[in-house]
Amino acid sequence: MKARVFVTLKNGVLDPQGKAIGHALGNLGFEGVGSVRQGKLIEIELSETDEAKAKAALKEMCEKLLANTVIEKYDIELKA
Amino acid sequence: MKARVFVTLKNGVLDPQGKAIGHALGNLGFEGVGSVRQGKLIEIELSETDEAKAKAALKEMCEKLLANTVIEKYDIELKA
Amino acid sequence: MKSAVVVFPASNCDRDAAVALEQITGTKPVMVWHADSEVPDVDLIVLPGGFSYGDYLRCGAMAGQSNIMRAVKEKSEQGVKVLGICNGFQVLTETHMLPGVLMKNAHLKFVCRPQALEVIETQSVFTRKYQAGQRVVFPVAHGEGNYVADDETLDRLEGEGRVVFKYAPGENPNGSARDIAGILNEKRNVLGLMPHPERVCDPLLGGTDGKAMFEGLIEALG
Amino acid sequence: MNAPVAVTPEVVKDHGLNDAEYARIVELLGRAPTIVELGIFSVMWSEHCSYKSTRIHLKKLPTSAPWVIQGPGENAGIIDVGDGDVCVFKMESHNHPSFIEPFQGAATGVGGIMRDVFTMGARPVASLDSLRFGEPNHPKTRHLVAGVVSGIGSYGNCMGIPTVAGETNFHKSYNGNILVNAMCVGLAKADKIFYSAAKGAGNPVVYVGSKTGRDGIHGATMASAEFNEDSEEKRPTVQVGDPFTEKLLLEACLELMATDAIIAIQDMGAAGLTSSSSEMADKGGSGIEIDLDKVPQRETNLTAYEMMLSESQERMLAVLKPGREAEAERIFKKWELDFSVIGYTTDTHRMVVRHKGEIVADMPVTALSDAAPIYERPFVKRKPTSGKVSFEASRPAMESLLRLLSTPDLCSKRWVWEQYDYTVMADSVQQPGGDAAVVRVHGTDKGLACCTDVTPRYCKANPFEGAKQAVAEAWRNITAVGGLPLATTDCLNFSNPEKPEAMGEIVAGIEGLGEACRVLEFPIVSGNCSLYNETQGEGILPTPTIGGVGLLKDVHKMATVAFKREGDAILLIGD
Ligand SMILES: Nc1ncnc2c1ncn2[C@@H]1O[C@H](COP(=O)(O)OP(=O)(O)O)[C@@H](O)[C@H]1O
Repeated sequence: MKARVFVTLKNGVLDPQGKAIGHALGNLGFEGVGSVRQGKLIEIELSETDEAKAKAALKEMCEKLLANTVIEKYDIELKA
Repeated sequence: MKARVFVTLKNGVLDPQGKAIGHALGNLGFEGVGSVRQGKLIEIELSETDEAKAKAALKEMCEKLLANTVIEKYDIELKA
Repeated sequence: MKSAVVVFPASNCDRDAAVALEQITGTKPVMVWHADSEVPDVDLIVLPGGFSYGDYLRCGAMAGQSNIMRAVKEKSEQGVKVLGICNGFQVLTETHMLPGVLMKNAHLKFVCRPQALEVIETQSVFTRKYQAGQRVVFPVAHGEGNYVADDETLDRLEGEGRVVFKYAPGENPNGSARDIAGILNEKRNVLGLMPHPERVCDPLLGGTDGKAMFEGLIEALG
Repeated sequence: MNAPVAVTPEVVKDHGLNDAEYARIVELLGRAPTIVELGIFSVMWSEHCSYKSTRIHLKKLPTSAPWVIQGPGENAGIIDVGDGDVCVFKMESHNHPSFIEPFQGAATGVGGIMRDVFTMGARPVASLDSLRFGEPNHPKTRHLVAGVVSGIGSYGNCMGIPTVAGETNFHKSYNGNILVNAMCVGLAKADKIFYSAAKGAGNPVVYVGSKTGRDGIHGATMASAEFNEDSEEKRPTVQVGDPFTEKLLLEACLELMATDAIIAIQDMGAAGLTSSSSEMADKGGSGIEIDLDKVPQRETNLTAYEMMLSESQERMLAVLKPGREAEAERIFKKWELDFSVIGYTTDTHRMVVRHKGEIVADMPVTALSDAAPIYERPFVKRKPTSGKVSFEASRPAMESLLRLLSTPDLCSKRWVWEQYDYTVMADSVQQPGGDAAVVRVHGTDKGLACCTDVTPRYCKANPFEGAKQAVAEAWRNITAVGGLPLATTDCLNFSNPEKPEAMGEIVAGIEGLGEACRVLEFPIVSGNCSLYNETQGEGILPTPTIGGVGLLKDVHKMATVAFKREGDAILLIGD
């Protein structure tokens, strides 16, 4: 099974990287660019075939390692 | 319109971060973890309302700034 | 005072810390390997600067999950003093031994320079030899030293006298909230700071402002 | 499975080999080469590996002195700095990769030069850089500067090796061709130096470090693209660095070196497995047989061609004493690195490569070294531009001074060095901003003074005098901090040697270096040439970068640029 984990900053946490990208896009002449936020995408291959079990394992991975839940939130997407 | 841009390393390009994450997950006792790859997720708000135009602009942003196509590839997802 | 320095695979200030400790205490610290699961019987554990496990994902995240950190946490609960410098500070926040997080510097660049600090709190074994309000210069060298915590946590840290060092006014190198450079845990036996006191214990290296920290520790711990 | 590719004239051409060179290959082998052999010849006979345009001129450089232990020809040069300590150093260019992917290009440049130094048994103690960018307002410059500086910083910082000095200049001739030269200085003990000569037969050849992938297989992109079935993504020609793995490799190698298990060791740099294995056998006067099935692989279905030419980073090849494999393996496993015995040395003077039970290459080792082509390229020495410059004497001095100080070339480079950790290791006793950096020899009062220097516009005006000036400046910078200048390394960045004018700059530049180094007793112990630095026919300014190293017996007597006290006299010396 393949999983995509999205780790992003919680709302309200300042994102200087996103801001810098937004700024650079403006400098390049792109118009109408509003807020830009940068997060992480982590693609994981799992040998687990049971969806519920895979989800539970991924959730634990996020809590333990992949996200720092003080400032980050995460989202899990599974593909068979 | 809201866009999500995924920037990931091309196949075959070494991903030291992904490798290290996979290793750490193994050390934490997670079993059955295969390849792990880390990429970037960039969320962009656009004032453009025309989907085709937004896509074209995003593509240009990727080519010019968001990805270095020598080693990275990108994927664009639009949400109205 | 007996001390130990934890060595992660990509620690790179382990030697700097060991040299400073030996110079000041007269005895070599024990070097403890990251894969070990026990810390010897010491009075002070130093988590040195560096990149622990390459600092991929987030600085200190993987080190935070290592065997040795479980042991360090246990020792700290028994009252053993723990000093986390730079990457060591990042590891301490990742293990929640200290509150808050260290994010990428606000200007997004690595910064290495002599950094003026203000000693805010002297009621700690780490800073008892300094004077409140004293200005000292320690080098900083980090890419992710931007201290972030919610207002409630920040108020509490300040209210309880747990903010030990602040960057001198107007000289914040990384965007840290309230200019915070170093903080204590609730029991005041764990200090994490971004600047490097161990790199200023030798006049040839640009100052000796860091010495008082180690001298204070010896005084307190014998 | 990939179908074997036939060696057609087009394929030969794509490998950058001309007709005469191909004919010579056929003659040396006594038959047509296999595709793997062709790939091997193409990289080993490339300008980068064979120095075919510069070799006859480089011979003119002074390379010895009583304190020189190892001159050019090894992974790095070595000089004696007293008390059983030796200093190991070299400079290398990573110009082209840094232009394509500035962060990774610069980072892997730093990683490569560090491996050159620690493969000889030295712990790197200082890193230096010499950077040339295009005009500050050129649309690409900002992006390139940001990427290169953070790439150098990130690799050095993660390795825990201070980046202590360098130079940063801007000129339009580098708009399409930036220069990223990285120098590494290390320290070892005189009785613990390691060389790359794989002497003796029947000794195990071991591969350590990272796994092999399809990184940086260039030079032959066309031909190798044909190997690839999913050609939807063009294969990356830029390598990605992993400083964390390199840090582990450094510690593991030094740990193994503390034993006496190693006969020879060399890093896998340009042309990876090919150059390391053939050069080790060549220097040892032996032969080598390797089995590619034993090579740790990151991807599936790597072809023999790809494995031989891969430039995956953070890898080393070592020859051990027989029976010491298990001991070595234990050390590399402790550091969580790959370890594999991939072959053994022989007495056949041939390099034999097997893959899936078949012999894919079998060639005389000397065909890749001694028999490589050497060219005496035609050159013309341009008449030096006149030394006269006109200036307005009427302009107020203060205004001129301010204008000068605010130019990108002359302004403070603090914005660069603040992004490097220059204090780690706690021995940087003279930090960036002075004439040369000084790094204390750990645990002693001795110090190494090091710097990088060259002023390309002087070299353009007069390549001979400009090169002399670069050496003299490095020499002065070392003496200015109180060091005794001992030896140099160089990075000869020039444009297209096939153009007689450019070749003239190369020849005159090398002669200038030679003369200055000879007169100053400042021999060149290592170095590298980077040619073909041109875009759309426009060459860069000739840029022979010099890295100098000197010794201070007592760092307490070091001099610095800062004025110390009010009322001190200011003296101007020289003419
Ligand atoms: N890319 C760089 N990396 C590290 N230090 C640098 C870099 N560029 C310049 N410096 C430092 O800035 C100072 C001034 O450099 P430069 O202008 O080249 O001086 P000089 O011409 O006097 O040799 C030196 O100490 C040098 O080491």
